[in-house]
Amino acid sequence: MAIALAVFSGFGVALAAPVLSRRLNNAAGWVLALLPAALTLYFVSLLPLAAAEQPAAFSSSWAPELGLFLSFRADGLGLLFALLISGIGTLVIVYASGYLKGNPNIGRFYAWLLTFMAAMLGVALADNALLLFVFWELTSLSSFILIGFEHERESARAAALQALLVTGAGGLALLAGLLLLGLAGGTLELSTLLGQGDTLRASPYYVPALILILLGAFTKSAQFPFHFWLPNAMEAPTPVSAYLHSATMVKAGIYLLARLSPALGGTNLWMYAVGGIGASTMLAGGYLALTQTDLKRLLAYSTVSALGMLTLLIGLGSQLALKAAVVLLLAHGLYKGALFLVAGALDHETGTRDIRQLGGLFPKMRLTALAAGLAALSMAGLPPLFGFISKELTYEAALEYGPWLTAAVVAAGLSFVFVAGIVGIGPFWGRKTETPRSPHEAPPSMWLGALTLAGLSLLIGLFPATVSGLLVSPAFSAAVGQTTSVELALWHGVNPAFILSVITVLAGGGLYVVRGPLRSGLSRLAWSRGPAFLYERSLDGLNALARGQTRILQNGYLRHYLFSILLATTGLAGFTLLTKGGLYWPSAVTDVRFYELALGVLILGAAFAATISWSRLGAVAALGAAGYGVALIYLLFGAPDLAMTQFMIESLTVILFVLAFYHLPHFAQLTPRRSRLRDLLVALLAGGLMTSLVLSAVGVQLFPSISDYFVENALPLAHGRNIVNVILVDFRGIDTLGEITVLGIAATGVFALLKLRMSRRKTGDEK
Amino acid sequence: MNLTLILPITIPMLTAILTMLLLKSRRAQRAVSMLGALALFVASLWLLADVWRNGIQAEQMGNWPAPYGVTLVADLFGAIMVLLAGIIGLAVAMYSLVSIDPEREAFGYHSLYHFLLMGVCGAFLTGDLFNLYVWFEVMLMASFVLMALGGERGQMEGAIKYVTLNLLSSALFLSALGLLYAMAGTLNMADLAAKFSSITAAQPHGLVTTLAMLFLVAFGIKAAVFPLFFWLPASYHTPPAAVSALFAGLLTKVGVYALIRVFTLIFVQDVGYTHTLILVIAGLTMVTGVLGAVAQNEFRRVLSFHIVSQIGYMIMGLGLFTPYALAGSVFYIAHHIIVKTNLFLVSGIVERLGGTPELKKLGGLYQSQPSLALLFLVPAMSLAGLPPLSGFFAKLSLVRAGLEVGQYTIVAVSLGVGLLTLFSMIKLWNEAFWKPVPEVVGNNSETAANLRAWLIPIAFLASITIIIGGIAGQTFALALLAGEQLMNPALYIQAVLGGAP
Amino acid sequence: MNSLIMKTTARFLMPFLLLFSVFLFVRGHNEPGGGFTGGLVAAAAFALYSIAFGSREARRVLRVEPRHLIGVGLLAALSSGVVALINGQVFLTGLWGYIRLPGLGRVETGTPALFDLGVYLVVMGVTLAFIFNLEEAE
Amino acid sequence: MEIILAFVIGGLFAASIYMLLRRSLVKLLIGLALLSHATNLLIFTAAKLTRGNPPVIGADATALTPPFADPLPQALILTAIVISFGVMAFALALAYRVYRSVGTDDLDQMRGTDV
Repeated sequence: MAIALAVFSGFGVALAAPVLSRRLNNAAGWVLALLPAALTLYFVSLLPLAAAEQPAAFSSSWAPELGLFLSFRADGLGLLFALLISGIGTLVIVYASGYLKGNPNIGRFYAWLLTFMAAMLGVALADNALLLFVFWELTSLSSFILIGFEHERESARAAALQALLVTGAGGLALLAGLLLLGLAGGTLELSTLLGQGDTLRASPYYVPALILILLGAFTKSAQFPFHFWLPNAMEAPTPVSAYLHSATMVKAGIYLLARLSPALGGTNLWMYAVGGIGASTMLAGGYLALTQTDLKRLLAYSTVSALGMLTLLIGLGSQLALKAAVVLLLAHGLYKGALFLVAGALDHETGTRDIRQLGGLFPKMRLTALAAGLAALSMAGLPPLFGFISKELTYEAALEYGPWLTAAVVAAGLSFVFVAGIVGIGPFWGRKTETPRSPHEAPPSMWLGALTLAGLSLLIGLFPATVSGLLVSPAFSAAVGQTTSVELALWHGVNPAFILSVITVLAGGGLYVVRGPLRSGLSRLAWSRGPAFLYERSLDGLNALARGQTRILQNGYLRHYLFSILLATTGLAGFTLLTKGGLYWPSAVTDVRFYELALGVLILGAAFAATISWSRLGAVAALGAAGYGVALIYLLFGAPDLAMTQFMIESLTVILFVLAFYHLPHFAQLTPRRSRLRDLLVALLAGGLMTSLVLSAVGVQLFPSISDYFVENALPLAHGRNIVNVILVDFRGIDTLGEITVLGIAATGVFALLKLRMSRRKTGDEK
Repeated sequence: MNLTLILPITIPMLTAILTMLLLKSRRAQRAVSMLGALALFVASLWLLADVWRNGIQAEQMGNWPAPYGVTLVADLFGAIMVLLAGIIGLAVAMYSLVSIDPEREAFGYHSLYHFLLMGVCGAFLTGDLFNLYVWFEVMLMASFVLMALGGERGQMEGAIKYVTLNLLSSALFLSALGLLYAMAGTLNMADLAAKFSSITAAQPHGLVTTLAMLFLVAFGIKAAVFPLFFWLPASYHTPPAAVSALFAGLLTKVGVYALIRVFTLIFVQDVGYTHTLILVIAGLTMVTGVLGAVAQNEFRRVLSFHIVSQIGYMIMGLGLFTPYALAGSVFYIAHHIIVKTNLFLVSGIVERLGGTPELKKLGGLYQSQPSLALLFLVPAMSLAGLPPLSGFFAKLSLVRAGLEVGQYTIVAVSLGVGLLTLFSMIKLWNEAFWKPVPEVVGNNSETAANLRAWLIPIAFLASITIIIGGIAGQTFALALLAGEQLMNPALYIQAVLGGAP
Repeated sequence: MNSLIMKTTARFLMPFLLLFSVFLFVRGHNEPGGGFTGGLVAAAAFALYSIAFGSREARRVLRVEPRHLIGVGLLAALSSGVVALINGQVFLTGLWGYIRLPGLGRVETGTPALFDLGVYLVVMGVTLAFIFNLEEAE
Repeated sequence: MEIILAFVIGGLFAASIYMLLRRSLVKLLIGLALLSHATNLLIFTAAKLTRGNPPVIGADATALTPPFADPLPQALILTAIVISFGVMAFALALAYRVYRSVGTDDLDQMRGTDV
């Protein structure tokens, strides 16, 4: 129960956040941060349970018929994520209170940030695949709102839409994939599914389910070729970038891969798809980072690269690789979060994020510089920081897979070092430059987070045992699907990984030194037709397709609409009639008498005359003649009531037509001959269909009519001799009730149409 | 005697007659209208409770035994639909009180409104095919007048298409009905089902299948499926928002209801043919509808085209033809009615505030109207299928049903269309809410303070979509029961005709 | 259409038509006729009058507004169903009894007759509403 | 006779549909009126014809003697006729108002709400 409460508490507090923010002003951030802080402590308290393989869990039904249960489970992997989410969440909320100080919408900001946090906790802790999906989508939505926080800028709106569409598309694939997984495994409870890896991998659903799930994970975690939304998402305020787009949400995909790897991993498909995409992403992100000049975009690309590296490691799937992945996850969250916060502080204080305009700020912003330096050292993988441990492990894992993969990982490492230099050293050292705002140290709320995260990088680096037992081991066990313990150490001796590390730092440093020329050189190679371009194009294409289709279909011509309906009718019914053997020839029919034949000819002639008449009154007269002819048919074939009604109504209709035509224009020949012929063809087709249907229906009587009942009971039970009238007012009185209602409504309508004049001033509601 | 079946017809009828007679007194009309809507809502709740507790309810009108008289019958599906009519009737009646101008009221707005509800409820409750035609006509006639009431040019242009195409549909329906009677000699739906099941289960009868096609087209026009939907986008955005909302919520769904009813009860002899066709139509309807929405640049036009697209989802469950799939359809219909009506109600406020329906000229509402923005976001995201709102469960159940029977194409289409739905909802959001107010603002825009009362029905409906999602377990269980009833016509037949199940 | 012949015909025919309509209505349950045709004939009587003398004059002769005819007619039809409900029967169940009418003696009648009367009034009112309003359209 | 009427019905439908497809609103109205004739006659014919002999029990009889015409379709048609009368009257009023507010009866000029 407590664990469900922990997840949902964020939603509750989110609702209160706007009010709280209005009441407490600047202190609101500090107060609201108490929630994630408390959650952090709570999750820490759950760690021993997870380490003892007895994770806290809770389950309740939500929509059992749909396979959706409200079940949560806090195992090592989930807790590792939950701690990142709540821990960094605490710092980010405090940070936001400084960053967005004075912003009138800060209340909403807190609300959505907390919503996001709760949703993200849900992703990490859900034990039901659909429940996980529910939270997954909520993170997409809150990310959308947060990216578009400065929604008056068009670029922010476009970026928000892009992020939502890309992750939303992946989300839909994920939903299908999870459902297929459920079909394959017979349950949607993750902890059960994870135990059935062999069944799942043997299922015919395995391949489609895996591909769909991977699509979901890759879009969320900004894997190549879906990575482009992430740099654009830097339109969001920096606390959001730090929190969602570096430390937590983008790792949801990674989390999902790690979570499912015991169930779905271990196949060649897994290894090549996950590993391949991961490697491409790692390299593409690392390369693109080299060319950036905007601090946040630079960090975003390097985040893409790191996400790729994580994916690669999970794809490789060896024990060592998964261990490296878990460690990198934590290390990256710490240093990248810190660097983003630093970037925000710089932006906030100097008014620019352009790295070419930043330099020599150390004297003004010592604490920020300290945080930046530590985080950058960790990112560059220098001892004694946590990043170093992570990098060693990664290299060791890569070395198992031969020189090519090692080279790729080292290349990404170079880019890390480069980025670390640009963010951690560039702005603070060297020549002091002019900036739009005169800088001074950021307020405590804004350096506290960065310094804490950077400090943790150092602390864990120095004392890795603090996390290895309680945090890393359980998470690692969950990812490999068996209980294993991990020992982390700073110093592994001079091994190949260490040598590679040294090479990386030196070469990366070299790149940093020549950063200016390098950037201009690379930007000449810039690739303008990438996936982002494709996204734009497909959006344009979609809009063009939509407009084109709608112009053709919904063209405003009533005739065309009628055409389409008539063709559908004749097509469907005609085709069925012919292919399904519905055609019959009437056998038992009444004979024909001459006057009846003449009457038939008269009706047809009148109908024909109505269609070709040049004058309105002529047409109405012909119409009336056809109606009287029909009335005569009724009279001849035993329906005097019908005949009488038809006769009266026909007369009244003619009067109404005449009255109305008095106000209407004369007939006009508006269509050319060709379209008249086409119309005639359609009309004859439809008429022919009706004729054949009537003939067939007359030919087939499957069951006797229920009419005998009315004939027998009209007099004794309903006290009437005119059976038609008895049916109307008694047997089927409710039909008649409806019918006179129709008449009453029609009268209201005629009255309103002819008499109502709207006054012009009240047009706000109408078009 | 069982009052629950007849009240949803007689209450709106009495209300309509009274408001018609009280036309001269605006206050009395409004009071009667509100009371009537409230009473209908209560009666519809009572009906659902009755059916839920006691199974399918049937009542022979005039005490003439089925199949000779007209039977009113409510299975869970029918009762759910009536409840939805009750909910929408209440919400839109509230909204009408604040938004409809006195001129329209003086010319019978309230009376027409309740006649429409009467027709809708009648259609949901009747167990007789010809009686269904009559209720269709009641509903249509009322909708014709409501559509045209006011006589604005746009209304007229929309109404002429709406009226013509719907009359064609009625003529088709009536013809199909006549032919069916000629063959089967009965009009009672349970009787038809019983008769058809007894002779054509082994070998489908070609003419019956042909007639099924006629019904498919006739109801398809009313339900606005591809390629018969054109009247809807041409007209739904033209009358006042309250009318649009009522139509958007209820009218096409009566067509869908009729399709589901006859294609689960009567025309089930050649499922491989008819229902596969329905599935194809469902897919095409989804795609053309959503593309139509993407192409629009006015608030209500976007919403109108989305109705078409979502009709596809409702039909999809019918095409898949499993209890689970039909449960999905029922759930989708319920969800859609609530959410779509709500969005149209929101559109009314947006157009009032902005003074224009054109997205290009709207903007700034997130800043100026945060509560309205939230009340838009809830139904919009629900429509797009975002969890944990009702739309998610609707989509989830259909997708799951499709996967279970291996219809991957339609599942893929439905998911893709879901994304496009999200896309165009975000378009509305971006343009009307997020975008800064454009330079040129309509001069007849109103102040927000006058519109406070407009938010009440909107909040009412928004809370329902949240609740449906929150208690998805219960609501879906109900839908599943309804789906199982639909897939087991014997229950319906027994309730109407009596005899052993 | 303001010819003298027309006016004379209308004035002459009207009572006969009205009488005929009542005749049709009354016998409708047993012989061809009934509320529909009766109502239509009654409406035709006024329609003729209206064409001859104008709708204003016809409305004056009619005395009641067509809308009220419709409303009352609908109410009558509805109440014939509700009577059954009040008696604990199913909606629209026919209830029969005898009433004593001066000159006619014991006459069998029942709620279906009330229903048919409603039909009569609605059909008449509606038709007149159509005619009057169309005539008055400018 | 059913065979003859089947062709009459087909002809009525064809004539009606041809008129519905015209651009002129006034012709469309004629088409709608023809449509209801066609439909009613279809129901009447499909249910098979009986010459003479209306379903009315004579004043001195207690039951109908066959052959007699099927009363049920007659009741249905009567309902349909009356409904289509109401619809027709409404359509005429609508046409009047359309012409008044749009200024033409050319349906091709009434595309403003679609495009």
